[in-house]
Parts: sequence; C-alpha cells; structure tokens
Amino acid sequence: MTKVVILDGDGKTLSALIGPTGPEHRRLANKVMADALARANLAFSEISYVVATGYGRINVPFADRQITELTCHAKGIASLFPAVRTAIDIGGQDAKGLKIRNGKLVDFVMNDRCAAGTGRFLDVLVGTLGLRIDELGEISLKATQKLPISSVCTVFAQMEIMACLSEGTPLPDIVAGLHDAIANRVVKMIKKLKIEPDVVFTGGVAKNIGVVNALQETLGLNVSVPAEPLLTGALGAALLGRELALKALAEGKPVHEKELRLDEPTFFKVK
Amino acid sequence: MTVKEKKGLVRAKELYQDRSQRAKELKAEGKKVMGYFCLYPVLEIFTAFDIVPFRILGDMGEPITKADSCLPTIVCPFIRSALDLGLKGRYDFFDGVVMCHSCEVGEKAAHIWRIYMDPSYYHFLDTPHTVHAPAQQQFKGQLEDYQKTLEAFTGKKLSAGKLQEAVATCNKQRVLVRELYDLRKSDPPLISGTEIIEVMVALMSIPVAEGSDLLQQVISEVKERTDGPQKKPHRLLLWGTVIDNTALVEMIENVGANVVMDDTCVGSRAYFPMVEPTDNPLDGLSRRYLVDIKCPRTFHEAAYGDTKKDYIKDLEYRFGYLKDFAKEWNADGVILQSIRYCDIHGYDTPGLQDYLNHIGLPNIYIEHDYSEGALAPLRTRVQGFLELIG
Amino acid sequence: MALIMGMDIGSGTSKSVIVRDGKPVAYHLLPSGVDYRAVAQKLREESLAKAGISASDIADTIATGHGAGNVAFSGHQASDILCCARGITSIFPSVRTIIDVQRTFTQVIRLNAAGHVINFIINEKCATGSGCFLDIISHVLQIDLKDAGPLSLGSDNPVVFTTGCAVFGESEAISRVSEGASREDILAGVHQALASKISTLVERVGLEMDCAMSGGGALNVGLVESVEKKLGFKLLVPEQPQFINAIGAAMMAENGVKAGVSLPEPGSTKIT
Amino acid sequence: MSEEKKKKKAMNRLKSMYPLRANIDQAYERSVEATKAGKPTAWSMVNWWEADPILKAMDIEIVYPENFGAVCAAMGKAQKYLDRADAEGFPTHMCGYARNGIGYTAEMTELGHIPPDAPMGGMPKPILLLASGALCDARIKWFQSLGRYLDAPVWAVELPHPGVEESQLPGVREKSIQFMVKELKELVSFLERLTGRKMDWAKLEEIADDLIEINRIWYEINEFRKVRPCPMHSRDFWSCMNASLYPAGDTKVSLKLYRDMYDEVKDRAANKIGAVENEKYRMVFGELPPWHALKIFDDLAERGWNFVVESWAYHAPKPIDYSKISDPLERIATQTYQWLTGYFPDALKEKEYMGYFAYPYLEWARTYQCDGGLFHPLLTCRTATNHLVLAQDRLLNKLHVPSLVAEGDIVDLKLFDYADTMRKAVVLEEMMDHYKQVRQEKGFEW
Ligand SMILES: Nc1ncnc2c1ncn2[C@@H]1O[C@H](COP(=O)(O)OP(=O)(O)O)[C@@H](O)[C@H]1O
Ligand SMILES: Nc1ncnc2c1ncn2[C@@H]1O[C@H](COP(=O)(O)OP(=O)(O)O)[C@@H](O)[C@H]1O
Ligand code: SF4
Ligand code: SF4
Ligand code: SF4
Repeated sequence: MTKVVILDGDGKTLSALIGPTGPEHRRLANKVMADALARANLAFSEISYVVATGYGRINVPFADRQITELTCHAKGIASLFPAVRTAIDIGGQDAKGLKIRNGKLVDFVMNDRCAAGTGRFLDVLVGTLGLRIDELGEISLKATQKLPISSVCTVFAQMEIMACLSEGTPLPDIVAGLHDAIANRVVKMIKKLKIEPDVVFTGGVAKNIGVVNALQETLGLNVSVPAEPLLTGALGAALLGRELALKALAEGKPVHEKELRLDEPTFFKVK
Repeated sequence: MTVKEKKGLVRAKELYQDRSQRAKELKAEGKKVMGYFCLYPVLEIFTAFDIVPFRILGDMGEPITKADSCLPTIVCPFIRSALDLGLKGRYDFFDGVVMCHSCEVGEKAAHIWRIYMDPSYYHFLDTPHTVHAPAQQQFKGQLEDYQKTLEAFTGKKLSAGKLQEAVATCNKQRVLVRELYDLRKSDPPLISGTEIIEVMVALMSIPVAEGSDLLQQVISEVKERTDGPQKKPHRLLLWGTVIDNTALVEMIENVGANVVMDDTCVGSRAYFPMVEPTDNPLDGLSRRYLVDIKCPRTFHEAAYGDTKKDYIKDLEYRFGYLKDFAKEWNADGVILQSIRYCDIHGYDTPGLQDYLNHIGLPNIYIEHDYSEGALAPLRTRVQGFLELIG
Repeated sequence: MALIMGMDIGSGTSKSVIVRDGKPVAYHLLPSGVDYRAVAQKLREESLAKAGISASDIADTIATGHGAGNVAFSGHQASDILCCARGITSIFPSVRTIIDVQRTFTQVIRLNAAGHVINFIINEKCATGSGCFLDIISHVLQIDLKDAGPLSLGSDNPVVFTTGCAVFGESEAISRVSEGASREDILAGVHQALASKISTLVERVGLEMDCAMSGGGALNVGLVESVEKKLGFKLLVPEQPQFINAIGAAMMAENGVKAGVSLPEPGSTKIT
Repeated sequence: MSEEKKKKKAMNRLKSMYPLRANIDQAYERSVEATKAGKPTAWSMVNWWEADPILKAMDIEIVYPENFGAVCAAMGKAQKYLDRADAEGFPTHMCGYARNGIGYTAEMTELGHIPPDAPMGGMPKPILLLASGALCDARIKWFQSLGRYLDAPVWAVELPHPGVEESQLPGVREKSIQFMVKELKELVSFLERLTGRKMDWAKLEEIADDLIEINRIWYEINEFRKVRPCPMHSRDFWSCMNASLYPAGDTKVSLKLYRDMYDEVKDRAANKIGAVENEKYRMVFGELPPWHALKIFDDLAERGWNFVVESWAYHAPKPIDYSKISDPLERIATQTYQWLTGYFPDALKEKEYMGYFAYPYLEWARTYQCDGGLFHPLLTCRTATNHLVLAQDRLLNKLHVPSLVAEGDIVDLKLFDYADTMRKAVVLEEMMDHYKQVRQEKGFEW
C-alpha cells in the first residue's frame, strides 16, 4: 500500500491517506500524493520536503530523500509512544523488530526473504479461504482451538490448510492457527533483540486483532497498537523530512538538492 | 588503444569481466594453466614450476543448473556455482586442478570435480583442521607429496632455490597488495571497494609476477587520479565468506558508505600473511598457509593445551586482527556477510559479533544466496544499519 | 464396455475424465478450491451430468493428484507419476520422456518401450520450477494466465532471473518492473527460468526421444516454446495436457479390469 | 490366520537384537546417572573410536550432543532449543543437532543447572568439549562457538581426509597414522593435566582391543547379509549399531551380545531364513532412517522390500590385522584410519574418487546385490547429504540400480512425508523391475 502523510511546519498532520493495495499499485505513488495534496488543499509546490520510505522508496522520483522504513517506523512510533523500547512492524512485504532507545533506532532485525511471517502470508491464504483480509481478526476470535500449522512456506501452508478444511476443521480454528503461526515466527525472530516493554505493534497486520492477541500471548507482554498502524512509517518519514528541512533552513542551505516534479515513475516500457 | 596496452584499473576490470583471456593466451604460448580451489594450494609451488595458477571461482550472475545433478541444493551456492561453471566447460582450458579440504562441501566438490571432469593432472591437499605442531608437520608432508606429483606431471625437478625464488615473487606481490590497501586508509579512500574486488579477481587470474606489474600500475594510477571515490558518511569493514563479484559491495557503496577494508578470501585474507623465508621453503610455506591464513575453516584458539578457557581472550586471539584493521583503516562499522549454508562462517558470527560489541564497533550480519538478483532485500538492511550508526 | 472415471485432484485444479474402451469420452475441470472432498464430489456429479450417465454406469473410479486421499468414493488411488506415464503412453506411445508441469510440482519422467517408468525426478519444496512461479508473477503483473504465454512471445529481451526461489522471484520481478523492464520481457524471463530448471531435471533423468510435455503448464505456449528452445527440439503436446494424469488414472483401472485384476474394495485407501 | 497377524510377520526381527538394544539403553541411563552423581563428563562428537576409548580409559563419562539432538527431536523437545539458538543469533541453516545443543547450553548456562524439563535427564555441565575433525565442519565449529556459554576447554581431534589416489602415495598411510598418534598423545597428556589423573594404559589397551573385536564381529555379521534372502534387516542394524560406534556400556558385555547375534544370523543364513518374508527387492538405505516413522519399513516389508545394507558411516571398518601394532594409540588410530580409507584401493580401481560415503554404495550394491536404494537426506546435515546425489547418479549409471530420495531432517521430523514416500515407492518398484532386466541383459550377476 502507498501512504502519504503531510505535516505542517509545526509537525501537525495536514493530510493522511492510504492508497490502493498491492505491489502493482506501487507505481501510483504520484496519484496517492496528488490525492493527499487535494485533500489538504495544497499544491505540490507548497511542499518543502519529501521523504520516501518503504520497499518501493526508490520508485518515488519526486522525493528529496530515501530513508529506510526501519528508521521511519522507529521515528513515527516513538512520536506516538515515547516510552517504546521494542517495536514490531508487520507489513505486506516483511516483518521487522526495532529496538528503540530514547526515540532512536539502535538495533533491528528483519525477516529473511520468506513470505511466511508477513502480511503476504495472510493475503495469500485469505484468497484460499475466500475471505476478506479485514474480517480475519473477528473470525479468529470465535476459535475454540488453534490449528497448528506446520509448514513454514506459504505455498505449502496453503496446501496444508486445504487438507484441513477438507477434513472439516472449523474455519475460525484455522484462522486462529494462521495468526499463531505469524506471531510465532515473528517473535522468534525479534527475540534476537532481547525484547523489553513497552512494545508497540504497527504495520498493516496490526489492524488484525487476532494477530495482536496472538502476539501478546506469545510474548507474554502487553502490546500497544497505534490508531493508524498503516501510517506510522509515513508519519516517521514526514517527521524526519521536517527535521531535515528545518536543519537546512537553519544552516542557510537550500532545502532541495534537485528540482522535483510530481512525475509517474516509468514502470512499463512503452513498446 | 589495443587490448595489450590496457593498463591499471582498466586492465583489471577487463580481466575481472573475462577472467580466462590472459590464461588462455599464455596457454596458447605453451604454458600450463592450473585451477586451484580455495587458498591452500600453495601459489609458490605453481609459480616455481612456471605454471599459471588460476583460482576457481563462481559466477553470481549465472543460474546454477548442471551442478544440481551432482550436488544437492542445500550446500554452499558458491561451491555449487564453481562446480557448475566447471561442468559447463568454462574451465576446460585447465591443464590440471589442485583441490583442497577447504570445508566439508569443498572437499566433496573436489572429488566430484575429478569424477566428472577427469582433469589430466589432479591433486587433493588434505588441509588439516588444527594448527598444532603435528598438523603443520602433516601439512608440510602433503606439500612434499604435492610437489612430487607435479614433478611427475611436468617432468621437471624442483630445486629449493627455485621455490625460494617463488616465495620472493609471491611475497613481493603481497607487499604490493598491502601498499594498495594502504591507499584505502585516506578519506575518501583512493580506491573503492568495488575496484578492489576487480583487482583481486584479476590477480587470481594471471601469473603472480604479471599480477605484481598490474598492481604497480594500479597503485600509481590510483595515487594520481582525481576522479576516485567520493567521501561518504561511513567507512566500513567487510568480513565473511568469499566475495568474487562486485554486486554486493556496489550495493553497499551505493547506499552511503565506502568499503575501506575487508577480511575475505578474495582480499586481505588471501594476501596479507607473508611467507617467512626458511631453509626448507616448505617450512615457511606450511606455516603461512596453515597457521597464518586466518580463515574460520581452521581451528584457531588461544588456549591450545590449556585447561582453562577464557572466552574474551579466545575471541581476542581469533578476531583481534579485525580490531587493528578497523583502527588502521578507520572503519566505523563492520558488515559480516555470509553465503547461506556456509557452516564455517555461520558458527563464527555470534562470537565475532560478541567481540565487536565488546570493543564497541557497530556491526550487522547479513546472509545471501550468492546470486546477483537476490541482493535487493539486503539493501534495506544495510541502509538501515548506516542510518542507525548515524 | 464399462466406463471408468479418472480423477486428478491437483493443488490448483481438479480434473476428471470418463474413459470408454481406452478412449476419453468426457472431460471436466473445476478449481480445487479449499475443500478437496467437496470438489471431488461436485466434479463427479457434474461430469456425470455432462456425459449424461449415472454413477452406476461407472465401473470404477481411480483418483490421483495431491488431494487423491479425499476422493471417498474412489476404488483406489494411484501415484500421479504412474498415471502421467499411462496417460501419455495412451496418446503418444513413442514417448520416452515426459515433462509434467503442474501448479506446485514439476516432474520429469522417463519411460521404457513398454511405457513403464524407469526414472523420474520431482522438483519439490521449491516453487520456482513449477506453474506456481508463473501464477505469482502473472498476478504481480496483473496478467491473465491465458495471456501470459502469447504475450511473452513478443519479447526480444527477456529479463534474467537470478534467484532460485519463487518468493524471491516476486520481489525480483517487482524491482525489474521498477527498473523499466516490460511485462513481456519479465514473462519471457520467467519462462526461461522455468525452462532452465526443467532442462536441468531433464538432464538429470537422462533424455530419450520422443519427449512430451503435459500438465497445466503445457497450456502455456510461451513456456512450451522456451523449453523447446532450451532443449533444442520440438515437444509433443497432447490436446488436453491438463487432463493427462486423469486419463492415466482411468487407464490404470481399464488395464486392471481388462486383465481381470481385481481391484481393492471401494473405500480402502490402499495405494496402487 | 487373520490379516492383522500376517502383517506383523512381514518383518522378522533378530531375537539377539533385543538384549543388545537393552544393553545400549541401559548404558545410556547408567551414564546419565553417573554424570548426575558428579562424575566428570566430556561432551564428545562422534569420532569413530579415535578419542572415546581414551576418555573411557580415564574414567571420564561421555555424552554425545549429536545423540542428544536426536533424543530431543524424537521426544518432541527440540523446538524450544532450536528457537533459543535462533534467538542467540545462529543462522537457521546450520545443523539441527548443533542448534539444539547450542539452545540447550544457552538455557543451561542461564539457569545455572540442567534444565529440569530436559529429555533423558539432560546433559550435565562438561569439563571438556571434545571436537572431532571427522567429516563435518560443524563437529569442530559448533563446540568452539559454545565458548559463549561454557568455560570448558575445547579439544579438536584431528583426522586426515586424504584423497583416494593421494592416500595410496608412498608413505601417506604411515604419515597420517603417525600424525593421529601424535595428536592423541597430546590429548592424553592434556587430559592428565585436566583431570589430575594418570592414564590407565592397560585399561585403554583392553577397551581398544574389545572395540576392534566388536567391530570385527559386527563386520562379519553384516557379511551374512549378502546371502539371499538377507537374514537381517536394517532396522536390526540401527538398533544395534551404537554398541559398535560408541563404546557404549561395558565392552565385554557388548562383545558377548554381538557374538550371540553372530550365531543367530549365521544360523538364519544357513537355513535361508529371511528378515522379510518373500524377499522381492533387496534395498540399500542411505543415511539415518526417519526414527519416528519406522513403521514404513513394515509397510515396505509387506511389499517384499528387504533392507540389506545401509550408509557407510555407521558400518565397521573392513577388518585388518592389528596384532603387530604394539602401541594402543597406534592401534586406535589405525582402526579409525582403516574405517576411513578401507574402501579407497577398490574405489581407485574404479576411478571413483569419493572413496567414502559414495563409493561404498557401489561396492555394496554389487556385493549385496541390491535392486534399489532409498535415500533419506537430512536437510541441515551437510555431511549426510552432500554425497547422495552423486551416489544416486553412480548407482544408476554404473550399476543400473535406481533409487528414491525421500527428504527428511534430523530435528524437523515433520519434513518426512510418509504417504508421499509410499506413493513413490510404488513407482520405484516399476523402475526396479525395469533395471533388473537391464542388468540381466548387460550380464550383471543379479
Ligand atoms: N483492515 C485490515 N485488517 C487486517 N489486516 C490488514 C488490513 N489492512 C491491511 N492489512 C494487512 O496489512 C498488510 C499491509 O501492511 P503494510 O504495513 O501496508 O505493508 P507494506 O507497507 O509492506 O505494504 C497487508 O498484507 C494485509 O495483510
Ligand atoms: N489457460 C492456461 N494458460 C496457461 N497456463 C495455464 C492455463 N491454465 C493453467 N495453467 C498453468 O497450469 C498450472 C496448473 O497445472 P495443473 O496441471 O492443473 O496443476 P495441478 O494439478 O497442481 O492443479 C497453473 O499453475 C498455471 O501456471
Ligand atoms: S573462506 Fe577460507 S575456506 Fe572458504 S574459500 Fe576462502 S580461504 Fe578457503
Ligand atoms: S563459503 Fe563457506 S561453505 Fe562455501 S566454500 Fe567458503 S567456507 Fe566453504
Ligand atoms: S552436520 Fe551432521 S555430521 Fe555434522 S554435527 Fe550436525 S548432524 Fe553431525
């Protein structure tokens, strides 16, 4: 998903927008941006600084800077939860654990190349189950027991689930099992950071109450979720952009290093 | 400019891109070219026999296909790739190969190489695991055997004098490599990490003396040029498994750091240790190769024969040289990289990270599949690491 | 002569074929969906209706494929390798090597002159060498599977995939797109990657001509062409490649019935 | 007779196996007891008699973390330790036994004592980590990496791995054995320093000789398996191999039990009693079996599959005469070296340069007259896996013996797919029938 957060000079949010889902829409960064600008009643020329983050950050030609989602999420979360020491971000492409001290990122881990343990895992399996991603959480709350999922790979988990459905395992039990599988994988990974509270859970998957519960259970700790978990990365990027712009201004340097235009990146070569 | 006249970095890049061109030329002139795997097949012995030593490397840009019919896919992809190139005939110009017990899979690949490619000369060096005195003795004995089989193959007798000369030739190259590495100490470094890999791979593809000439050209060129690497916010030390391709370093250097020092076996690990001239050159050689090459494949420890164990002391003994590297080359971070399925380096990383944390040097561990296309996900990690160290 | 039903409950699609005297008379296909048991039942009902016969006309049903264990009414199950062999042999008796590209598995099978399996290899636990890789990439590129093959034929500069993994392939495709690669080139690249995996498998089992391609993957002209280019010869592709295993399953029963071999009781899960 | 009973009879286990297996189990329990009672304990890597007899002679209890890994896996206790090793930062592709051992050690160190829920009483804190250079990188590197948790010294035992042809060069054998002897001598004096005890050379000699004799008999027992029908199934082999691989328990007792087994197998061979009724396919098994799914051998036995031989690494060395070697350390070294290189001269004749692991399969397929192979690669163990593709290829192309790969893992037991393996087994039968014909046409003996 592509998200935009526009801040004013004081750090107040002027506009926040979540664009369409799916990696194929990543090329529409300029459209989402245009929408966000329209909502805030702003022109692109009024924007002082643009920071792009996320997996597709290199595909945003109109950004001043590209900063990784690691740093941006840390920044965004710390601005919302100043006491945070461990942040967990589960998005569509990857899952991360962030160790934060005094609002600054000091260490991190990321999942390794595998779709299991990320939002993709749920996205793929939601297709298999014929459900919508936003109903998973509710469904899982009805589970009486959790189906243990043994496959680590999404493709094989899919086959496993189909077999269980055929055997009559109730849907909520399967969904709850999936949430557990994600929580287990992610917790296993972030254990490397030596988890300390407060723990904040962000990223699209944090909207899923089932995964939130599963995480709390696996961690044995309370987990806070921001009101808009999808936006913490963009928020952090905006905050960092603001700092960079202010710093440049204070130093009397030009804010932009190059001229920016709200262009669509050239994705598909026209034949 | 004709091909022959290309010099310095341009020449190195050319050799990097087409490794076999010079070896094939030399072969056409009647020289023997021999492939060797890993660092342990002693270069001095090739050189003394006037054989062109050619390090067997892989190709990160080429999908592995043929090797799958003789090695499973869950082993070191570098070895699989190297074997794959062999099976595809890329190394057909070799007159022979010298293999060694680098690691478990390296050893098996060596035997497989012989079974499937049946080179006209083949020798397997059983590098011991420890550096104890009997192990050195054992290794020396193996070098004697190796020399003997080469004598039989070439029909030439090798004199101690010839070997001593070769020791000098190789040591000279090592001094030059150090000199080149010294040019990475300034900020910005005079030569980039990417270029270093090109030069090192080139050196491993031509005779040692020619390599020294190339090094001399590169050194004077680099000293004088004005379009060298830019100053960047970070200076990194790169540790880990073999890196014979520029893609990874290029990626790192593109996200805001200069790679200013390395400890890999296509870099300082291969060239920094010198050979001490000894009456019987094989004494100095077995010592240098077995003991002084600090590759984690060999069991190095501080406490041999000691009944006590002190973890930090042991780490200091095993990894202390990295502290010196970081200091001398002024690195502010270390990237530990390992090819997936490398047990040798895998077991060492937590300890090495303990050590680096102990001395306060920021570090990150990344694992990759020895494949150019698979590097993208690592970019975020490296960039995040750089942002984190500030 | 009796009618036999062969069913192939695959990981993506379920197929049934009704065979009379060694000749397929009716085909049917459904997406496997989430419930193998239900889809098997539905597949049977619909295909009987389609053929205009009743369940009692079917002398025997043999199930194969990943979900074969869920076909409760089947006489017995058969290995999909054997089914594939029997299916191809019934159409092309001269075939000695089969490339069977399914959704999650790709298998290469060698036959002797009698049509018996003498070697086989399966690309397992990794989706790169199978239809799944294509499905994933087509999905990323928002291309209908049916169009993927024809579209890729227009490529003059296929993207080189260096990864050996489908999940990675997805991110690689995405970054290639962002570097400006065209969809045609990416698809062609996927086909080439698959073809090179497949040719490795072929090499490992040892090629003998004639060589046929079957499974859903054979519906993809782009893939077929890439494999042909890689191997350097023309492949035999049956008219209904996706149904080969189902046909073969039916053949197994046919042969059994003809030879007077008694089959296990229905309901027994004995593996043939 | 009912269906049920007939099924049970498909495999005919050796009577003499039961006491031998019980002896191994008891030895294990006794060793756990002894270490709990405070006896000094060394953790040791499987080292093929190179170092264990020395430890035993010095009355040091031995536990095998590799074996402990198998135990944890079998009891479903491994996952916790594996997760712990991950959290400690060890890459997940590393050997499952190692990660299990690392996780266990990390937990033990954190607790300050043996984790109370550890399987089989756990492994006590060692005074020494005895690494082995034999055939595996993990066997050295794993123990070195335990330095984070344990202050126990690590000692790496050397074992040369010469190439097939190189091993036949003049002097190499002698040099290699002398090298091992020197290293073992150093180990002895190190152990003396470590424990403050003196080596009991007489005891060492006795143990070494018992082991040599055990291995000789064990070898002979396995020779009988060349007979048709094969009198002993792989399952009996696996049940009993530990008494020859490790000096488990009292070697005198093991020796007697192996002698009893010899008699039973010899008797069966003479009377044509097979381990499987209606032996139709004679099979070689590659690597260790799926321990939790051993029932598959019963199912296969019903189809006439008899497993007549298995991986080289668990077999006894080809017997040679040790009587002229006076130094017990040299006897030990020679036996280990013989185990490692015993097949090399034959391999060289056939230009097969992987003289261990891969070549013995060829020799055995021929001498045991195998129809096919079932290989069970253990995914995180490089040692157990890296030669299997080669072995399959050589078996098929040189001897026309087809084989099947059914993947599994040493700790992730779920990886082995029972139903899928059975499905493929049926296909392998068709292949075996075909290749039997091919062999006959080409004039092979079986
Ligand atoms: N309303 C929702 N309820 C539950 N899960 C959601 C919801 N919206 C999105 N998700 C999950 O969040 C993921 C996307 O998260 P996001 O943080 O946007 O990832 P990225 O930035 O990598 O695209 C999707 O894969 C989906 O699984
Ligand atoms: N119309 C089509 N055009 C091209 N490819 C197709 C088409 N239909 C299916 N496929 C390919 O065939 C694969 C499914 O093959 P199939 O043999 O049915 O597998 P399974 O039996 O596992 O379901 C899909 O993954 C897809 O790539
Ligand atoms: S890392 Fe060490 S063992 Fe591996 S190739 Fe390099 S020098 Fe040889
Ligand atoms: S990377 Fe590791 S496994 Fe590969 S050759 Fe080097 S030491 Fe061996
Ligand atoms: S890799 Fe295999 S041989 Fe090595 S320690 Fe692990 S289980 Fe043992």
